[in-house]
Amino acid sequence: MKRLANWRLFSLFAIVALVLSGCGKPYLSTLTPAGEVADIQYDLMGLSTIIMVGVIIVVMLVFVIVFFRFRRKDDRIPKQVEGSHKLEIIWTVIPILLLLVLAVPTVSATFKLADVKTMDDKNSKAVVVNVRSHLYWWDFEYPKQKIVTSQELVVPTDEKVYFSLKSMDVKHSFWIPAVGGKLDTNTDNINKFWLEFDAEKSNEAGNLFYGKCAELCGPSHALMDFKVKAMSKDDFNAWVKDMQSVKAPEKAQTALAQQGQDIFNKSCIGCHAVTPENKMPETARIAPNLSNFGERSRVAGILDHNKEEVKNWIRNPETYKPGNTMTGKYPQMTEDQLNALAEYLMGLKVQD
Amino acid sequence: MHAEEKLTYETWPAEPEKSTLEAKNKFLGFWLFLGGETVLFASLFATYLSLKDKVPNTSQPLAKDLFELPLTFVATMLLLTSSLTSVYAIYHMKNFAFKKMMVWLGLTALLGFGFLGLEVYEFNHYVHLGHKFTSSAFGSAFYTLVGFHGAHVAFGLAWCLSLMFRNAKRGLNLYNAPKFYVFSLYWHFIDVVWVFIFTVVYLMGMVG
Amino acid sequence: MANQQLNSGNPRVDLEYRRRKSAEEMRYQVISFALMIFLTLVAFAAVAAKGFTAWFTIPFIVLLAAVQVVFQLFYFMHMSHKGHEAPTLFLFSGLFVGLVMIWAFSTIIWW
Amino acid sequence: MSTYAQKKGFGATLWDFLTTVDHKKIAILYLIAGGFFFLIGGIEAVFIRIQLAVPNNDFVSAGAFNEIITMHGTTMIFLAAMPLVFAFMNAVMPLQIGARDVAFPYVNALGFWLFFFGGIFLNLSWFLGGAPDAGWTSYASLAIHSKGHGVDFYVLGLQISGLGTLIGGINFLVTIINMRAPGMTYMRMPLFTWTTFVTSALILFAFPPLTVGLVLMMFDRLFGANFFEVAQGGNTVIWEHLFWIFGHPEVYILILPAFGIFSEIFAMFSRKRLFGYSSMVFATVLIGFLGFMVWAHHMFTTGLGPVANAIFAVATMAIGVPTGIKIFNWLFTMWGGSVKFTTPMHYAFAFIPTFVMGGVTGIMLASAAADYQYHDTYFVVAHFHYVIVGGVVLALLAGTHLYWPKMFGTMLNETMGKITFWTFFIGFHMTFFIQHFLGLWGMPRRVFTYLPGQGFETSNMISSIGAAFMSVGVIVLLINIIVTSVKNVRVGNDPWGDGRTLEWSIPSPPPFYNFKQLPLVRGLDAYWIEKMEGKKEMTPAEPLGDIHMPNSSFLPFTTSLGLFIAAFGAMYHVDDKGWALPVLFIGLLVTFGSMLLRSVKDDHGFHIHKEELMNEDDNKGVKA
Ligand code: HEA
Ligand code: HEA
Ligand SMILES: [Cu+2]
Repeated sequence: MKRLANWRLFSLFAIVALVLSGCGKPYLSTLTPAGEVADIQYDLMGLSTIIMVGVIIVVMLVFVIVFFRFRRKDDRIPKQVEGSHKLEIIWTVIPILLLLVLAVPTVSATFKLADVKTMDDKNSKAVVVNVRSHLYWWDFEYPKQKIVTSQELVVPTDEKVYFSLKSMDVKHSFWIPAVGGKLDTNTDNINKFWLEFDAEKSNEAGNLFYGKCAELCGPSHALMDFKVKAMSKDDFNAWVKDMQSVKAPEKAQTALAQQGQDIFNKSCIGCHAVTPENKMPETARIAPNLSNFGERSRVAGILDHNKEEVKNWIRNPETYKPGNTMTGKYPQMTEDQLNALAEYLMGLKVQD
Repeated sequence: MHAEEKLTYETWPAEPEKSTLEAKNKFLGFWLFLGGETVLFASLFATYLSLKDKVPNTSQPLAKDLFELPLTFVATMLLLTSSLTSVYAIYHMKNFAFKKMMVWLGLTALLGFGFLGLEVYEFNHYVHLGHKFTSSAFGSAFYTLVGFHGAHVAFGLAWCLSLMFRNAKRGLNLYNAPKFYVFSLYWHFIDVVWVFIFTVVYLMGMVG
Repeated sequence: MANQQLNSGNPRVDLEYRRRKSAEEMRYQVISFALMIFLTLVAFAAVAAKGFTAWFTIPFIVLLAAVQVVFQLFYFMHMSHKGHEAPTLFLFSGLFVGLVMIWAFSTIIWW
Repeated sequence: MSTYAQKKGFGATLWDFLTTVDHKKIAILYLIAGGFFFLIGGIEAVFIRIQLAVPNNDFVSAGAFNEIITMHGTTMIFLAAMPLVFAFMNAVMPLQIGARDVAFPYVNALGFWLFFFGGIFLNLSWFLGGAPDAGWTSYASLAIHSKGHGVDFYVLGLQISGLGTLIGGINFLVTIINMRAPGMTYMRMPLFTWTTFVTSALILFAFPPLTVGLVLMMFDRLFGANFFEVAQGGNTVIWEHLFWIFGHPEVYILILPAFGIFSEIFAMFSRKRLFGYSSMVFATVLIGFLGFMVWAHHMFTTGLGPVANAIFAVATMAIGVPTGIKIFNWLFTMWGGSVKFTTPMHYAFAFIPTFVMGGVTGIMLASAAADYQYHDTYFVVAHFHYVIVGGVVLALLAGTHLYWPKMFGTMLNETMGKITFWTFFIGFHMTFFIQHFLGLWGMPRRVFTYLPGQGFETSNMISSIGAAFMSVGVIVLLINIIVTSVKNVRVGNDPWGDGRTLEWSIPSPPPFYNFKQLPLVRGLDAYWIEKMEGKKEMTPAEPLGDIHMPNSSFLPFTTSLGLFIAAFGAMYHVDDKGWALPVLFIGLLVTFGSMLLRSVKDDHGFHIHKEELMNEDDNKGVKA
């Protein structure tokens, strides 16, 4: 009876494991790596899993034999053995060897992933992004291109992109699961690392990856998502050009939008910039830059991208992201004002 | 031997601090406690070293602007000497010379008070120079490390005095002998910590 | 009892012997105190004499402090005496943990 | 004077427990208080699982969720697992080494009351404006940023209970070093005593960094200091280091006694001496030692640089070796033995594959470059519940069944015990196995909800159902305790029949002086040796004589109560409440007053005289 329950248990695991290893969305899961960093890490994960499964099998082997052979059947007193040097040497040395097999690639990968020499090289052409994390939103500055965007990171594929990370309030952590491991954005210092976005895999993922905050940072930590648009180098350059060409806020196209722009200029522009230039110092960029808001794929990083959600968000951000820093910083809006604002914001596009 | 036994000069054991099971336990337990205190102070030193001279703006004084040799030197001499006087006290304790022990303990306390007085003066002085507990991370770390030591001295003084008052009439016995001994261990430990404070905080602070 | 090995059967003789021994020890204590004062003086002097580089002075005064602490522990606190095995073990373990921490805080893992 | 062997009213019993300094009664106090906090932490866990059962759930709010996970982690680690471990240490260790009590009975009581008041203080936060919400790790930038008094409750409550743990640790160390029975050399100590010893040493060295960290945070939050205030030159990473220099040894503080309990169980119910005893001891010490050199593996993504990460990664992996030694020694203890599957043995047996799974994911986490992916995901949550629940909690449940007769004189029901085991064990794997995958698929930990369409739904549901199974197991255990306590069938010295160590050679529960005459220990598994020679009892090492016992005292209670009161004063002081400072001083006065009272009053304890002990014998003879 007991034996039966045990077997049922294990077959249950096996089935569950089989069925579910297919889950996990490709643009999100670490098990579908889409770039060099994620690949390195995936290989390490694979190697360690193989070793660990081996260890588990050996233990289970002895375990099962003990279970069947040495149950108490009579009142005999077994021989009191003290130990065995031979055996003990075996189970000391073999694990050491196994760990060495894991330690060597670990150390080499650790150094490889931390190699950011190119970044500090003034003459390099590598793309650098200054990531600044804020309570529940992300600010992305491209210092060489002199532009700023928020919430949606835009990167070229098939080349190393370098990141310089810092937090402006409390500690967060910058993570794009499918593309590579995370690095904390500290309040004290700048952390640096690189990622690479594979063109083919990006295509499969619809050029859109999920990014997340991975360090508890307050009530809305769970909602501090961002999106990554990976595009070919040419598209990226085009995007940069478009962004750079916007010197003044986009003109509103319709009357309603014009109305919205007026409201925006009165109530919102104190925090939100609508030009992509990085004129202000990073500490002054206290709310997401909205220059290309109309081209984004999420409102506030989490809501569907449509006018209704924009209005919902502005009406009461607190219900969507508890503890966010926008709540209460602007006057209550009427339905008409909300319509106007939504119209204006959705029209903010830099790419024609 | 029982703790309550009345003893004389002749029957007083060579190691009164360890002559009953309770005494042995107290002796060992206190040493272990000092092992823990070592880690405690190490944590404070580590914190201090990483926050040394970390101030928000240049108008605030740094270590090299604050510390002065003479004051630290006098404080050091007071505390070092008090370590010796407490050794004398224990010497007399082992010889069953209660009166002499009390005198030396009193001296120890006096020196301790002197040290504490200097520290109060010193802190007050720094505060006037703009080096406050709340003015910078450096300030917080400095006052916490040195203040923790100061609090240990203050606690030691209270301990010493209450031991002296409590036993003034009772004289020495195997119940209180370990208490005196353990107090002296504590006092030496405070001195050990101070040796590192004056070296790491003051002297290294002045070197830069 | 720890003092039993001293028993010669004649309490007076024992006592005399013990007193002499501890008086002698007290002399050592005073000598080590003098040395400690001396080490302190040297440390202060090294800092007062502004001539040395910090690269010399800092290791030097830390070394002096370490020596001085050894005096405190082994003479004033009798750590060299018998019956101090456990205290020694635990004090040094604590010291080890503390030093690892200080080492880590001040080298590889700071910016 | 002889307070034993008398039936007493409820008030008298209560007073007895409030003033007791007897290690066996303190053990019961730890068991009750720790068990109580385990239920609270468990209910919090159930709330977590309800909230996460479906996407976009609003069972609790985002803010409340953070409070719940923080309190779940903090309660489980500091107020449930540690005290329960302490319960068994107190109940069993002095008996195992043949001692009449611990070295400092008074301090033992003080340790308990400090823990208890610290725990109560922490949990009062629920009713006084909100619990701590910065995670059990309380990372500085968020903790300093956190509004209200939640984090203050965390800082002060842990400070008080941490003090209790520290003095408890010192007490155990001295007991083991100084109070072993004649013949009980270090290498004859039962393994549970050894793990108690190493654990206590870890406590001695690991708690001071936590104390310092908490002091710094308290100064920052309550007294205007700037340790973690970056604009003022502060540095938040200091907190991370101090916390983990404590935090990593802490997990070994929990697991080593669990290893100890299992070592006893394997040997007992296989009727074999522990395989490779000396290498087990060596491995225990080595794990303790290495435990202090790996803390930064929790900080791989903090950005310490590749050198530090590489060093700490390799050091961490090294811990797999001594742990493996233990696993195989346990397996080979059973090998060739005569294994009886009692309830404790169920737990011990199930522990092996479960803990190995948790341990090997630990090694995977130690691979720094890969940890950039695992860190702060459900993979880590799965890892540590596999080692903590699959290691520590299984050991505590096993220990409860194993030592219940020794502590209370009656057995828990075996059938119900096995029901608890199976529901808990199945529920456990359901809850946590799937979380490995959730983590790998990109689900971060500490999220109060997740959006639909990310592939997390089914697995979270399975996980939550598992938690329900675990609850059933725990409830069956509670019923078991009630039912068997009511029946109260008394048992003899060695109710399992396979006892090997000294605690099984004396009555259950033992008389308050434990051993009438200290036993003579002639080797490892002292009682087993005598049994094999056909004897029923230990050979005494001393003639029957007077026994010296400590007096009860109410002062441990008041000393701790004072700190409890003072903590409120310190906390509300920042709100400029007029009464705050006076309360602070009154609290401190109570504490220091109690300490002073203790030190000026001579307390020599009392003696049980030889004649009384002999009477005791006669009485027994009559009853039997
Ligand atoms: C009882 C508690 C306990 C125990 C015993 C362990 C044991 C181990 N832990 Fe775990 N750990 C935690 C509790 C525990 N841990 C907790 C609570 C956290 C999270 C804290 C938080 O962030 O909130 C954590 C987090 C944690 C991390 C950080 C992850 C992250 O946040 O990114 C790491 C990384 O290295 C780690 C590693 C290890 C290792 C290597 C062991 C080793 O000791 C395991 C050794 C055991 C084995 C390896 C199995 C048996 C061995 C063999 C059968 C021999 C052969 C084996 C091999 C050759 C591999 N743990
Ligand atoms: C000893 C430590 C310990 C133990 C035993 C547990 C036990 C459990 N833990 Fe947890 N856990 C932690 C330590 C522990 N945990 C820590 C340190 C964290 C990290 C916190 C942080 O991020 O800061 C954590 C976090 C954590 C999370 C992640 C939260 C998040 O990141 O968002 C989850 C989620 O599933 C979880 C679940 C559980 C479950 C289901 C159990 C179960 O095993 C619980 C089983 C117990 C019960 C089910 C008892 C219920 C009792 C009843 C129902 C009876 C009631 C009856 C009466 C009152 C009469 N725990
Ligand atoms: Cu760890």
